[in-house]
Amino acid sequence: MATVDDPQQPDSRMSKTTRERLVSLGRHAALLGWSLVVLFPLYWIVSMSLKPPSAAISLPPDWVFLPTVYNYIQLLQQSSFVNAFFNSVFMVSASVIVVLLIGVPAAYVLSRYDIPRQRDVLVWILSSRMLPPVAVIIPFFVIFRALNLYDTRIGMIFMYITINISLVVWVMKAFFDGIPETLEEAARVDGATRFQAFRKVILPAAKPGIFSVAIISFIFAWIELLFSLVLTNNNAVTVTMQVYQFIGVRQIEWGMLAAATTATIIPVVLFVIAVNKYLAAGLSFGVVIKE
Amino acid sequence: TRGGSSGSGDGSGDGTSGTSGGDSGGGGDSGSGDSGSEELAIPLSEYESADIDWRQFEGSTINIGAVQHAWVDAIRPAIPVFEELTGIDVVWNVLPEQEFRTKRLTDVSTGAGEWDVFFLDQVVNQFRESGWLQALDPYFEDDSMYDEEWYGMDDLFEATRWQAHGGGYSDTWTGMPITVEVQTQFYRTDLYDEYDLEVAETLEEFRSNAQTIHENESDVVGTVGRGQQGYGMNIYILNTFIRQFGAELWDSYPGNSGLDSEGAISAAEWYVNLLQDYGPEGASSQVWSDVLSTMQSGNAGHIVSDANLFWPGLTNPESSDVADRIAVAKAPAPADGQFSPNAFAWQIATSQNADNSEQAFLFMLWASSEPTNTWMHVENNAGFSVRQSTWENEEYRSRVGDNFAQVTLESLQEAAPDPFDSQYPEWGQTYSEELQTAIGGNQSAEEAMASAASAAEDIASE
Amino acid sequence: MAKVDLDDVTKRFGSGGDEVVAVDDVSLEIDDGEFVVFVGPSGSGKSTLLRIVAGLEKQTTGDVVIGDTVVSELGPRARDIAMVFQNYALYPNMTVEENMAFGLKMSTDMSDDEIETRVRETAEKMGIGRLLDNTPGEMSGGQQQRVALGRAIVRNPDVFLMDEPLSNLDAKLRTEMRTEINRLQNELGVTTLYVTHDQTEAMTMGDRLVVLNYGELQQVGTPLECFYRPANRFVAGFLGSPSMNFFEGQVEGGTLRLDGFDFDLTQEMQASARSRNALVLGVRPEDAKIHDSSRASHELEATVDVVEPMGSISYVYLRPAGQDGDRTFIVETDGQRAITEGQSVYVEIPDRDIHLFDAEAGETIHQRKLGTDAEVTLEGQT
Amino acid sequence: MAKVDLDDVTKRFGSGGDEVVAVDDVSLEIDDGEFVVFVGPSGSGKSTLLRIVAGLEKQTTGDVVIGDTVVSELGPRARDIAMVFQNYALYPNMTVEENMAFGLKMSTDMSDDEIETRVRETAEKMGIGRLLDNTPGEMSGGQQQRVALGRAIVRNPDVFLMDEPLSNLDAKLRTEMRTEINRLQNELGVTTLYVTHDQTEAMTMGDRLVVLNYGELQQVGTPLECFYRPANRFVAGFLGSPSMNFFEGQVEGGTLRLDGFDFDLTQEMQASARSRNALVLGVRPEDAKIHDSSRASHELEATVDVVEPMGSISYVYLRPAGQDGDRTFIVETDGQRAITEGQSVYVEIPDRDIHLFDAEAGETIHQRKLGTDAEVTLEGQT
Amino acid sequence: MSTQTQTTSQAPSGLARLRELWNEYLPYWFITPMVLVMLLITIFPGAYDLYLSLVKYQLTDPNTIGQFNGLANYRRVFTSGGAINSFVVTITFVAGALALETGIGFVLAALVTGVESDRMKTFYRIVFIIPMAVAPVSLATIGRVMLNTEIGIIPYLIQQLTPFAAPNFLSDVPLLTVILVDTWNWTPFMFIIFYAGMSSVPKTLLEASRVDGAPMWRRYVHVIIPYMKPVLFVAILIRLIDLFRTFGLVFSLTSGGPGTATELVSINIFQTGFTFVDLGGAAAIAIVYLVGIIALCNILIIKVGFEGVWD
Ligand SMILES: Nc1ncnc2c1ncn2[C@@H]1O[C@H](COP(=O)(O)OP(=O)(O)OP(=O)(O)O)[C@@H](O)[C@H]1O
Ligand SMILES: Nc1ncnc2c1ncn2[C@@H]1O[C@H](COP(=O)(O)OP(=O)(O)OP(=O)(O)O)[C@@H](O)[C@H]1O
Ligand SMILES: [Mg+2]
Ligand SMILES: [Mg+2]
Repeated sequence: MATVDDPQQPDSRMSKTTRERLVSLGRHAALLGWSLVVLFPLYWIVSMSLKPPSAAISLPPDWVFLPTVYNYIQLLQQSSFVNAFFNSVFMVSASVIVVLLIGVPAAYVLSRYDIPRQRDVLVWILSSRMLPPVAVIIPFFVIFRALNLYDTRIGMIFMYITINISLVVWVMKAFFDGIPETLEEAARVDGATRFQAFRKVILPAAKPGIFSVAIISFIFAWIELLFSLVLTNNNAVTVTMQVYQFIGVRQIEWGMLAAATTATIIPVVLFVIAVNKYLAAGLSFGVVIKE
Repeated sequence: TRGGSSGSGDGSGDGTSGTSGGDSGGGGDSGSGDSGSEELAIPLSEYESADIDWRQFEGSTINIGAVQHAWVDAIRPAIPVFEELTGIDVVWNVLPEQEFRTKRLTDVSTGAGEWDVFFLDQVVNQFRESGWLQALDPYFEDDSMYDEEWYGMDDLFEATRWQAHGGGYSDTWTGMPITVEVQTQFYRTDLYDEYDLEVAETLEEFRSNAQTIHENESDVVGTVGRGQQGYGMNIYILNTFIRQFGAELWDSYPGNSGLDSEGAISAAEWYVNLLQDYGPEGASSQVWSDVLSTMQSGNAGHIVSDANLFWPGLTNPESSDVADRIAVAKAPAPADGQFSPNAFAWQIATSQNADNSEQAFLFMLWASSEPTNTWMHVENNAGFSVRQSTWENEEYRSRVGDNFAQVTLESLQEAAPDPFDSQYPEWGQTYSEELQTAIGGNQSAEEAMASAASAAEDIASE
Repeated sequence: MAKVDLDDVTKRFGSGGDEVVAVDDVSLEIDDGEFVVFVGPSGSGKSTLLRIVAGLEKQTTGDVVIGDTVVSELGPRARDIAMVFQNYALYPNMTVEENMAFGLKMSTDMSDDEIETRVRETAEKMGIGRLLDNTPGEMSGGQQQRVALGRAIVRNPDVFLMDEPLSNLDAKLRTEMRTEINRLQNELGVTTLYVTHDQTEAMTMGDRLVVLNYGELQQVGTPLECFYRPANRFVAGFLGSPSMNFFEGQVEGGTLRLDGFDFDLTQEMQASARSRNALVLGVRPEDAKIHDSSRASHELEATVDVVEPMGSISYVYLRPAGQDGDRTFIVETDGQRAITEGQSVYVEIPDRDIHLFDAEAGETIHQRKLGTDAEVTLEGQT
Repeated sequence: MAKVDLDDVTKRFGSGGDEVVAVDDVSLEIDDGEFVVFVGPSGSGKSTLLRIVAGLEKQTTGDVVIGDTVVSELGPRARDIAMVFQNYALYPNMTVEENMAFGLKMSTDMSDDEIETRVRETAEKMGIGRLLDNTPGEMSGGQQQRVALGRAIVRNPDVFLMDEPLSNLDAKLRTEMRTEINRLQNELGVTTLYVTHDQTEAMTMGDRLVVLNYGELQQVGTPLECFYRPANRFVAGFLGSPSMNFFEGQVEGGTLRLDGFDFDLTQEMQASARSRNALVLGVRPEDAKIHDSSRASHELEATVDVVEPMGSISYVYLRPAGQDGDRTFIVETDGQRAITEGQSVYVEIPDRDIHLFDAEAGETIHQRKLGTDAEVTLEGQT
Repeated sequence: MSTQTQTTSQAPSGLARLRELWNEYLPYWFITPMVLVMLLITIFPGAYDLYLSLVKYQLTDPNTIGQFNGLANYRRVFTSGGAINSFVVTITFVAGALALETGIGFVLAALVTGVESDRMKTFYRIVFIIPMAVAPVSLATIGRVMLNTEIGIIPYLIQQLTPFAAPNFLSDVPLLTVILVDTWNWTPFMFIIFYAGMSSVPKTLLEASRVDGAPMWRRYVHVIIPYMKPVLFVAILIRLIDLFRTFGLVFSLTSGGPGTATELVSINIFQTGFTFVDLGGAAAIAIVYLVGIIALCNILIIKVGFEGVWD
C-alpha cells in the first residue's frame, strides 16, 4: 500500500463503480491490444522455431501444426552455440555488475555535488554513445590489440561497459535527482558516513531506477553485434554471432535462426522476471516527508 | 548446402555442424577436437604422393576467416586430414556475409593480420590495389610448396582462375578459387505441365511463360528475381542480361562504363518490366533469400536467373513445399544475344600482414586440391566445384541429378564473371540503387542506367 | 556531552534581490547539558539555525563550536548529534524498527541484540511498540512524528537537535512526551536545542529560552524572564497566548493618551519614559480584569465584541468605548462567568501589571511589577 | 455548500493479523455550512476519516453522502472539496503561486487574471505574499503549511477538509489564521471538517466537536458540552490541558476511598452511583485549589513534587500525603504564587466541580455543577 | 556521553584512517573510475577518427595513404556522396521513431501503472520489455520475411482481417516501415524508464491534485510529467542519441534502400568506410555528425534540460 503504484485508483480491493469498471476495461483493452502487437511477432518467431523448415515461411500459415523441437535439439548439440551462450551470459552479467559499480556512484556524485562545468561533463559522457559503432570499431580494434584485449573476455566486458556507462550515469543521475536530499541529511545526522548514507539510504530508494538500467544495460550488451564481431575471434565469442550463423550464403535456416533468437530472448525474460519486483518498488516520499 | 538441405544438416549433425570459432573453442584452440582418434575422411596417401613438403610448418596454427557458406560445412569434416597431414592447426572464424566483410576490412586495413586465410569476393581489386593482399605466385614457384602435376591446375574452370587473378585485372594470383556458382533458371514443372509450357531459352519465351503463370494462378507470381540494392544483389542478376544483350561493362576504363549503352538499357528495361509485370509485389526490396523463400513456398513460377546453389534448397522436401516440382535450366538469353550467365567464384586469400601466409598457402592448395574437392562433392553434399572434373564425375552427377550437373557445367563453360575493378563496390552500389529505384517504379530503366553510368564514370575517374 | 557555541553565525539564502537572511549574526553559548528552547515566528530562522548546528547547512559567516572543536568545516557525522527533523525525514524503505536502529548501527558498534532491545524500549516509551514492523507510509502523522523522535532519542549523542518534535501530537501525548524528553535529557545530560511553537513547551521544558525574529536574537533568558521581563515589544507579544494587548499612545504630562482612554503613568514610569513621547502600553489578557461596574482607577469602559469560551476560562474581545478605530483587545475571564456580546463593561488595567515600550524601537522601558515571591523565583532562576 | 453524511463508515487497513480498524462504524450528520472539529489521540482515525470524505480512501463499508449525492463511488474530483493535507502535499515543482492557482485552474474556468488576483489576495492574508515565487523546498515549515492552507482556501468548494492545518505555526500566527478561517467559513458558509490537536482550536473554532478514539466516536457535541459534560472518562481526560486528574477508588457507604484520601459523596452522587462500587473521581487542575492550611471539607494533604511555572499560571504536581503509590496529580495555581518543591499543602477539591466515572466502562455517572450563567450558556449552545 | 559512539574520532587505526580517506574524498572515488573509462573510450576513438578524416585514405593511390589532406575528405563526402541526403533521412527517421516511442512508451507506462491486479501488472511489465531483447539483426531478418508482400504473414493478415490492401512495406513505404519496426523494437526502452520514473511520483501529490479537481489528463500534464521531467528528459535524450546511431536494424531491413530512401548516416558511414573503403571520408562524416549531435544535445539541455530539470 505504501507504493505509489497507483495514481488512478485509491484502493483496489473494494467493489467498483461502473465508471471505474469502464476505465479499467478501456485500460485493459489498450494494454491487451499492445500486448498483441508485441506478442504476435514473438509468437511467430517461436512458432517458426517449432515448425519444420518448409512450414516456417509458407502461406497461408499453418496455424495448427505439430510442434517439433528438432531445431532446439540441433541447437543444443552445437557446442559452439552453447559455449557462446554461456560465455555471453557470463560476460554480459559481469559487465552489468561492473558498469553499475562504476556508473551508479558517478551518477550520484553528478547529482549531489557541484561539479565544475557539469553540463560539459554530462555531454562528454553522452558523447561516448553518439557515434554509430561502425564509425568507431576500427579505433577500438586497434586499441584492443594494442592492449592485448582482443578476443578476451575481459576485453568484451570492458567493451560492454563502454556501451552502457553513459546510459547508467545519465539515467541514474535523473533518478538520484528525484530523491529528496532530506533522506541523506537524516542519515548523515544519524552518524552515517557519506558512503553509508549512499549505500543504505539512497541506493534502496533508487531501486526502480537501478534495476531498470540493469535490465537495459543487460539487453544492450546482450544484443550487441558489431563490437563482438570485430573484437572477438575465438575465445570470447558471443551468442549474437552464433545466432547469425544461420544466415548463410544462399541459404537461411529459418527454423534454426528462430530457435536461436528465441533462445537468446530467454535469459532476458528470466532476468526481467528476477528483478521484476524491484521495478515498481516506488517510494511514498510524500507520506514521509512533508513537502 | 547446409541446413536447408537436410543432407548437409544430417551429414554434419554429429556435433560438427556448428560454425564459427566456438567449435574450436570447445576443443581448445583448434579443430582437432573434431577428429580425435577417428578415422580420417580422406586417406593421407592421396596427398603424400605430391611432391610437396607438407610438414614444413608443423606445429603452427592458422586462422581462417570465412563466410557462412556451404563450403565451410562441406570441408570441415575433412580438416583433420589437413591437420594430420601438415601438423598445422586450423582455427575457424565463420561469419555471415555482411559481418564477415566488416571484420575482414578491419583486419586488413589496420594491418592486424589476425586472419591467415580469408574469403575474398568482389573486393579483390580494392584490396589488391590497397596493397593488402599477398600474391601467391612466389609460393607457386616454390618447389617445396607446389606440385603442378599433382594439383592439376587445368582442371579449374577458366572463369575461376581468371577471378583468382583479381578478376582479370591482375597478373598475379590473388587467391585460390574454392567455390563457383553460376546463374541458372528455375521453374515449376507442375505449372509447366498444367499450362503446357516449354522451357524458355529466349527472353521472349521466358516472359510469355511468366505471363501465363502470373495471369492464370492467383497465388503464384510469374517470376521472382532480386530487386534489392547492393553490389551483390540486383545488379549481379542484371549483369548477366547486360552481357547477353551484347553490351559490355567498361568498354573503356574509366571513360565509358557501358551502363548506358543500348544493350545495357535494353537489358535493364527487360528485367525491370519483367519484375514489374510478372514479379512479386515489392520486388524492388527482394534479396536472394526472398527470391529463394518465395520459390520454396510455391508462390512463384520461376526464378528468372539466380545462383545454381539454390538447387539443394529448392529440391529438399524439408525446406521446400515444392521440392518435387522444380527443375533447373540455363538462364534465358535474348534471341539474338549470346548465352553468357554470370558466374561468381569465392577465392581464399592471404594478407601481407598475416603471420602464416605460407601455411595459408598450403591450406589453400589442400582445400582446392582434387582429392579434397572430390571428397567434398561426392561424400559430403557440396555442389559448387571449381573443378570441371567433378561435374563430370558420374558418382557426383547421379547424386545431384544429371540435369542439374549438365546445366551447371554448360553454364559454367559459357559463363563470364563481372568486372570487379577496384571501385566496383562503389559504383556498383550507386548502380544498384538506381536499378532498385527503377524496379520500384520510381524512374525509368533508361534514366536509371544513365545516372548509373555517369556516377560510375565519375567515381572511376576520380 | 558538549557545549555548543555559535559565534556570529549568519546564513543567507539566495543572492541579489532574492537574498533572504535566515540567520542574522547570532552568537550564543549553550552549556554542556543545557536545554535551550528556540521560539520565533514562522520563518524566523529556527530550523536553519538547527541545521547549521547539525552541519547540514553551511553558515555564510561565523563559526560553530561543539565541545572544544570548531566544527564549521566538519560534516554532520563528526559532530555526534541526533536530530528530529521538522518534516520527519523517515527512511521510506525501512520499517519503524529499521528507521530507529539505523543511527545506532551507523554510529556505534553495539551488537544487533543490544540495538534491538534499545529500539524496542524506546518504541514502547513512544507508544509505537506495536508499529515496529510498519513502514512510514502506513502510519498516521503523529505516529510518524513519534518515530522521528524515537529515532533521535534512541541514540546517545552529544547534542540533541529537535525541530518541533511534538507538533502533530495531541495534548495528552504531548505532555507525556515532554516529560519523557525532559527526563531523558536530565538523565543523560545531553545538550539540547529544541524548537517549538507551543507555549507550554517553551515555558516548561528549557533552561533557557531563545527568541528569534527575522533571524535575529531578540532575547535569551530563562522562560520566566522572557515572559515577565521581555526585552522588547516583540518578545512581550510573542510569548503568552493570547498575546499581550498593546495600546499605542502619546504622553501628555503624566498621562498616556490612548485611543479610547487615558492611562495615568506612575512616577516611576514617567521617569523611565524620560523624554519619550510616543509609548506603547502592554497588558496581558490574564492581567486585565472585567468588572460590571466602574470601581477603580486605571479603568476603561468597553463593549464586549466576542466571547470565546474555552472551558475553564473565556476570552473576551473588547472594544474601548471611546475609541475611534476598530481595534479590539482581549481579556481572559473565568469560564463560567456570564458575559454576553454587546454588553458594556469596565476593564481594570492594574498599573502593577503593565509594560511600557518605546513606540519606535520597541524596547521595553518599563517592566511590570511582580509579587515578591515571584520576583524572588525569577531572580533565583536567572 | 452541502451537508455531509457518514453512514456506518468503517475503514480497515491490512488484513488478517495485521488488520487495523482505523475508522470504526462512524455515523455522523454534518449540516450545510457547519464547522465540525475532530479531535482524538494520535492514530485515532481522524485523517483517515477526512480522507474517506475526500474520496482518497475508500471506506471498507458504509456510505458517504455529500449534498444529496451518495458519493461513495465517486472520485475526489466529483466531490468539490478542498483539503489541507496533514503533510501539506505541495507540488514540489511549482512555485507557491502555481501551487495555489492549481486548484482554481483545474476546477473552475476563471480567467488567469482573476485567478492571479485571488491567489495574491489569499497569499497576502496568509502572510506569504512575499514568497509567491518560491518553491516549497525553499521555505520554512510554517510557510509551507500556510501555502497548503492557502491552496485550499483560495478555492470555493462545497466542503473544506483541514487536517491539522495550523500545527506548525507559532501561537500568534495561529490565532490570526484561526480567525481568518472562521471568518472565511462564516462568509462563504462552507461546510468544514477540521482536525486539530490544539485545545484552543478545538474549543473555539467549531460548532461541534467530534471526539474519536481508536476509530470510534466518543462524543459529538458543542465544545463546551464536551468539556463540561464529557460522555466518558476518555473525553473528560482528553479535553483540557493539563488533563483532568483521575483518582480511582471504592465506594464505602457515602465515602469514596481513594489512594491517600477519602472523599465524601453527596446524596446526589450516591444516587447516580447506585450499586456501583468502583468509581473514578475526576477533577480538572484548574478547579482544585491549593491552600497553605487546612480550611475546608473535601480536602487532602499533599506534598509538592514539581512546580511548572508557565508565566501567568503555574502547574503544581502534587503527591497525596497518605498515598501508597507514586502517582501525582496536577493543580493549576496563580503564576506569581510562591510554592516550593517538597512543601506540604492542602488541596481542596470542591464537590461541585468533580465528575464521577464508572471505573470499568468509563462512562460518566456524575457531571460537575456549573454556575447558573454557564449552565444557561451551555444549554443555549446545545 | 559518547560511550560507544564515534568510531572515527578515537584512536584512528590504519583501517579507520583508510575509511576516513574513503569518505573524505568519496566524490572523487566515486567519479574517478567513470572518468577513466570515459577517457579511454572517447579520446582515442575520437582522435583516431579526427586523424583519419584529415589524411588521405583513398585507395586509388596506396602510396599517398596517411598524408595530410586538409579538409579534402570533408569536401568530397559532402559534395559527391549521399551524405546530405542521409542527414535528411536520419532526421526524419529519428523524429518519427522518437515521437512514436515516446508517446507509446509513456501511454503504456501510465496505463500499466494504473493496473490494479499485481499479476496483470507483472505480466504487462514483462511482456512490454521483451521486444527489446530481440536482437535487431534477427528481428530485421525475420521481419523481412514477415513483411514480404508475397509470403509474409503481416500483409497476409492485413489482407484477411481488414478491408485494406497491405502496402508493400519495404518498397513503397520503406521509411515508415523502418520507423514502425524500430518502434516495436525499442518502445520497451522508453517504457521501462518511464515506468520506473512514474513509480517514484509521490502518492500525496497525486492525491492533492485529485482533490484539487484535476481530471486525469491534467494530472499528467501538470503534476506527473513535471515531476518526472528529469527522467523523461533523460530517456528521450538517450533514445534520441541511440536513434541517431541506429544501424543494424535498418541496414538488415532495407540496406538503406530503395534507392537511398532509408540511408541513414550510419549506413552512409558504413558504405563509405567499409564498402568503398574510404575510411577518411567515413571519418569525416562521423566527425561532422558528432559535432552536430553534440550541438543538438547542448541546445536541448540548455533549452529544456536545465529549465526545471536541473537548476
Ligand atoms: N495506509 C495504511 N496502512 C495501514 N495502516 C494505516 C494506514 N494509514 C493509517 N493507518 C493506521 O490507521 C490508524 C488511523 O490513522 P490516521 O492517520 O487516521 O490517524 P490520525 O487520527 O490522523 O492520527 P494523527 O493525529 O497521528 O495524525 C493508525 O493506527 C494508522 O497506523
Ligand atoms: N533553501 C532555502 N532557500 C531559500 N530560502 C530559504 C531556504 N530555507 C529557508 N529559507 C528561508 O529562510 C527563512 C528561515 O527559514 P527557517 O526554516 O529557518 O524558518 P523556521 O524558523 O524554521 O520557520 P517555521 O517555524 O515556519 O518552521 C525563511 O524565510 C525561509 O523562507
Ligand atoms: Mg522550521
Ligand atoms: Mg492524521
